Amino acid sequence: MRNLASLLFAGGLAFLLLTLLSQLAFGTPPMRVGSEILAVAPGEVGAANLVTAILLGYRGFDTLGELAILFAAATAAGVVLGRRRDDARRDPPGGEVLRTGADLLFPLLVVVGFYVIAHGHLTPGGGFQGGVILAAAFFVALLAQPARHLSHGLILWIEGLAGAAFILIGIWALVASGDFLAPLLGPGRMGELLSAGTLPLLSLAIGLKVGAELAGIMAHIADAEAPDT
Amino acid sequence: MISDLAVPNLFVAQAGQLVLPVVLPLLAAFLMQPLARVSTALARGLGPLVLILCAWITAQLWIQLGDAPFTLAIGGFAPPLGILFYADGIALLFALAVPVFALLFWPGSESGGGAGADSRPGSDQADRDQAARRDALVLLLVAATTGLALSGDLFNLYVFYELAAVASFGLVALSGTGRAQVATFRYLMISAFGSVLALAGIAILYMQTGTLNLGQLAQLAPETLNNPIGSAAFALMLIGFGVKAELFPVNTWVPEVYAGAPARVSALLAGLVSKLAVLVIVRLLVLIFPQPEAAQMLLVLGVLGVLTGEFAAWRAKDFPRMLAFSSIGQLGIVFVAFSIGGEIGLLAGLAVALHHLIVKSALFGLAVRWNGSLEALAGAARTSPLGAALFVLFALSLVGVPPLPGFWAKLTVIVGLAERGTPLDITALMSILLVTAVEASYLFRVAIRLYQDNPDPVARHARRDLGVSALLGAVLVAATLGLRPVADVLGAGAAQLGDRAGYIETVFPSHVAGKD
Amino acid sequence: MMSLTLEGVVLIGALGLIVIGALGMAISNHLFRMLLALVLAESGANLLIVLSGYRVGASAPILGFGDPTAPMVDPVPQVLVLTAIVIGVGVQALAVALLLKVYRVYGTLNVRELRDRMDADVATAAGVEADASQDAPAGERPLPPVPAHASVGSGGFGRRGPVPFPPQSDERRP
Amino acid sequence: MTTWVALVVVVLMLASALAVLLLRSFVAAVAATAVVGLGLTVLFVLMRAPDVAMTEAAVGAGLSGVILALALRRLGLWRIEDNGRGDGDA
Repeated sequence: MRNLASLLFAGGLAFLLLTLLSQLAFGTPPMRVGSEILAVAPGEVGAANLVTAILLGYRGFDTLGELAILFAAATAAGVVLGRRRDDARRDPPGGEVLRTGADLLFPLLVVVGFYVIAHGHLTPGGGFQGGVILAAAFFVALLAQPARHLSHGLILWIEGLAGAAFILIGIWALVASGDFLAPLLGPGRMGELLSAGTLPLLSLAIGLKVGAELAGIMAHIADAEAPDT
Repeated sequence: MISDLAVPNLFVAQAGQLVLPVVLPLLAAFLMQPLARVSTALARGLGPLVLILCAWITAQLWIQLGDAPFTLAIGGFAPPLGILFYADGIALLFALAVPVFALLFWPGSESGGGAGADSRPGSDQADRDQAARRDALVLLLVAATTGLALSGDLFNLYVFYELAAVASFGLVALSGTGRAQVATFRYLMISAFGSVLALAGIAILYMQTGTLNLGQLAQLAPETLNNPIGSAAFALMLIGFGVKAELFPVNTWVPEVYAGAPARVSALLAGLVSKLAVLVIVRLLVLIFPQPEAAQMLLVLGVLGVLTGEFAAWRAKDFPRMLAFSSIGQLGIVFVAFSIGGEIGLLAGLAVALHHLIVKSALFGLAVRWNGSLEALAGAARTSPLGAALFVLFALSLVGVPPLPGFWAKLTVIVGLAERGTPLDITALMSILLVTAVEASYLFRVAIRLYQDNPDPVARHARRDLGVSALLGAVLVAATLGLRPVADVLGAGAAQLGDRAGYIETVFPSHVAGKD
Repeated sequence: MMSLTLEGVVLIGALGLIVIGALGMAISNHLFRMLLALVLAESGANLLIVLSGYRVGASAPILGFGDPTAPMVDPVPQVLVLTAIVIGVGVQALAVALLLKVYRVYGTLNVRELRDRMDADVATAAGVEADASQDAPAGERPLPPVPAHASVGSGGFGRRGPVPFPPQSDERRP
Repeated sequence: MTTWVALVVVVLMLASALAVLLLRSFVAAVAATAVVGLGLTVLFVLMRAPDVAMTEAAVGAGLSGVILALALRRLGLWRIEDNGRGDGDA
């Protein structure tokens, strides 16, 4: 009965949204803000990847909020799961193949992660994507050798300092120019690795913070006790 | 691009510093856990210190920059491109209230509680970690709610709303009982579903207008959003942002969460966070959706909230749940008030909202110790006479007994409804009068029970919680005595809040009308 | 209703995901499936936002990446979606953490069983420290996938739960 | 051409989404969620959003799947075959 009502409701919702949204002119957006940003961003921010220019420049404050959300989620997960027990039941270590694979994969993923972070203002990619890859590297190591003691303290320091670095760069701009997170150091030569002012620095801070955050969450979940019999 | 190179000084009040009350708590929250590993005392003091600093900065800016609304472009990018903070009287008032209330209900110090952290066996390190996480989450909540008060960008509002949501999930789960975790999960699901709808609403708005800046949206709204599509977008965003504002269909999480969470967290959520969500909805209503359909939607949902909330409160068996349901009802009145529109509606809405902020926070402060069933409260007046007296004061104001501010707030709502006088308004008016009787019935039932004879009453209040409630009670009495100036200030705030043209003018001073 | 265009197809996909997700959250009777349904709905919303910036025949918003003369799609919604995706995964991870805790306490995630056990918990816990229930999950648990280690370490967990603040007894139940 | 690719992907995605609700095995349901994430990635590429596609591939199809699979193991739901205690009422 309840299911039937839900089905009817969902059907109604779908119909309503479809009839309303099909009136919208998808494919030809008005682009009031978009086209203006496309016009001025290359000169103002100096990043070839305009998505990164907006992510760290025009809407950098959103990005800070997003880092805070990820941090809040990791912290809340920590609150919920508590500190993990050192003698908690763990998965058995992965087999020889997995361990060897992990030993090969780990440095590769780390390098790729940092490459993606460092080139975020030039090509697709950037802090978040690189951070996720770093977290994946960490996770591969965890998977291969669950018993390896993960330094939770180190993760805390990385996530704390990386987040602080983002904000301090912003406050530096506030002191230097009167605007929080204003672009500093000049746009530089478009297309070079060291260009786009403070953007690569922000990208690095994001990458490290996201990586540490996600790694922390995964470690928490992975180290939660396995269900006992 | 960079506006002012001449005054690179943090110690001179400039609009740019208005980001600090948002950013400093974030910075402190990020550093809280590592710091706690180094020095517990330092970590414990950091939170209150930062909150005091934030309140000081906001007050300083308010005094020096005056009453006229001002904006602040983050990153120095010209208005529609970057993210904008918009500070009018109401925004600054809330930005000031956030750190103050967070300080009043700061969960950290359990000095008066008798049994501190030492009452439980468990490793010190784990306790310290947990305390640092809790402090970090409160700071994140402060940053998020301050941002909600100030931000003038639709998506930025969404980001801060999500931050407030995620931080409050963590705080609600703090009490660690199984029930609280289940309640938190349900809360998370409802909240996340609301976010999906809000995102869909934002997508529709962006599709229609191509901007996210509230000022520019207000400019474009009459021609692009005064149609069914605009109303649908408003409905989606109303449901989305309504989750935290305890709006009718999406408030099913409220009783379980407030009953399961630590009482001080409930005080913050019911008092402060819900008001900021309301402020967001009001801004959207005033600036972007002035069409009558939007107000009607709000009115209907508000009336439903009033009725369901108050009747459920009447049936509630324990103190926190009663407060939670009553909170749903009161916020329903807030929505009804704001739906009236015009200066009187905004004034009424602000009055009810601020009144509820003070009263409900204080009552949840009392619930720190009175967290059991209503029956267990019998005779509590003997052990805690001041607590019982305060409860009676707040109950009287909540019901709306004449000299107290609650009466004037309710009266303004009723006058506003009667003035407009459509059948829907009269229905709303009738239901408000009806629930006033219901409110009186259940609140006085509790009051009578407090003064019953009972040889074995519940424990007395900790000095700190009682002090906070007494302080808020004093504020209430002061507002009663100085009703005229308070009403004048609120009236000015309401006028600014409702000033659509003023908002646009402040955001785009020289009529940089964009592309049209 | 509309001719077959990329926008139309994607719009149907986005709405379908949102609606299927909403439906799943409403009717599934297992908390984990509810979470999966939420993931679907979030995907739909993200798709809708990217769609709102799509421009027919335009190139990606990266200089020197495609045809330099073509117009570019609106980059702003893409940024919003990047933010939304990361927010979504954070919320999802937190939800998983909550589920783990709920499962540890009650031994089930099935909505009906959960309700029964919460009621039973209230009935039996009169006067008993509520945390004690964490030690005694119900017997009918599924077998764990991992062969259990010999170490007996699960005894003390229940009493070492997070410290509530302020100190309070667990009597706020109806 | 891209429209047809998109059509196929959307159909596949919606079918997987329904499968998430209908499959009794949670492992299969998580796998279906990851398929939706992959479909989303393809659509983002078609809509000229390489950054979003990259993020979705890393997060939606990868990370989120890993977290969910990890949760399945910890929740004791990691079993391919259905043993009758099905929870898929949907």
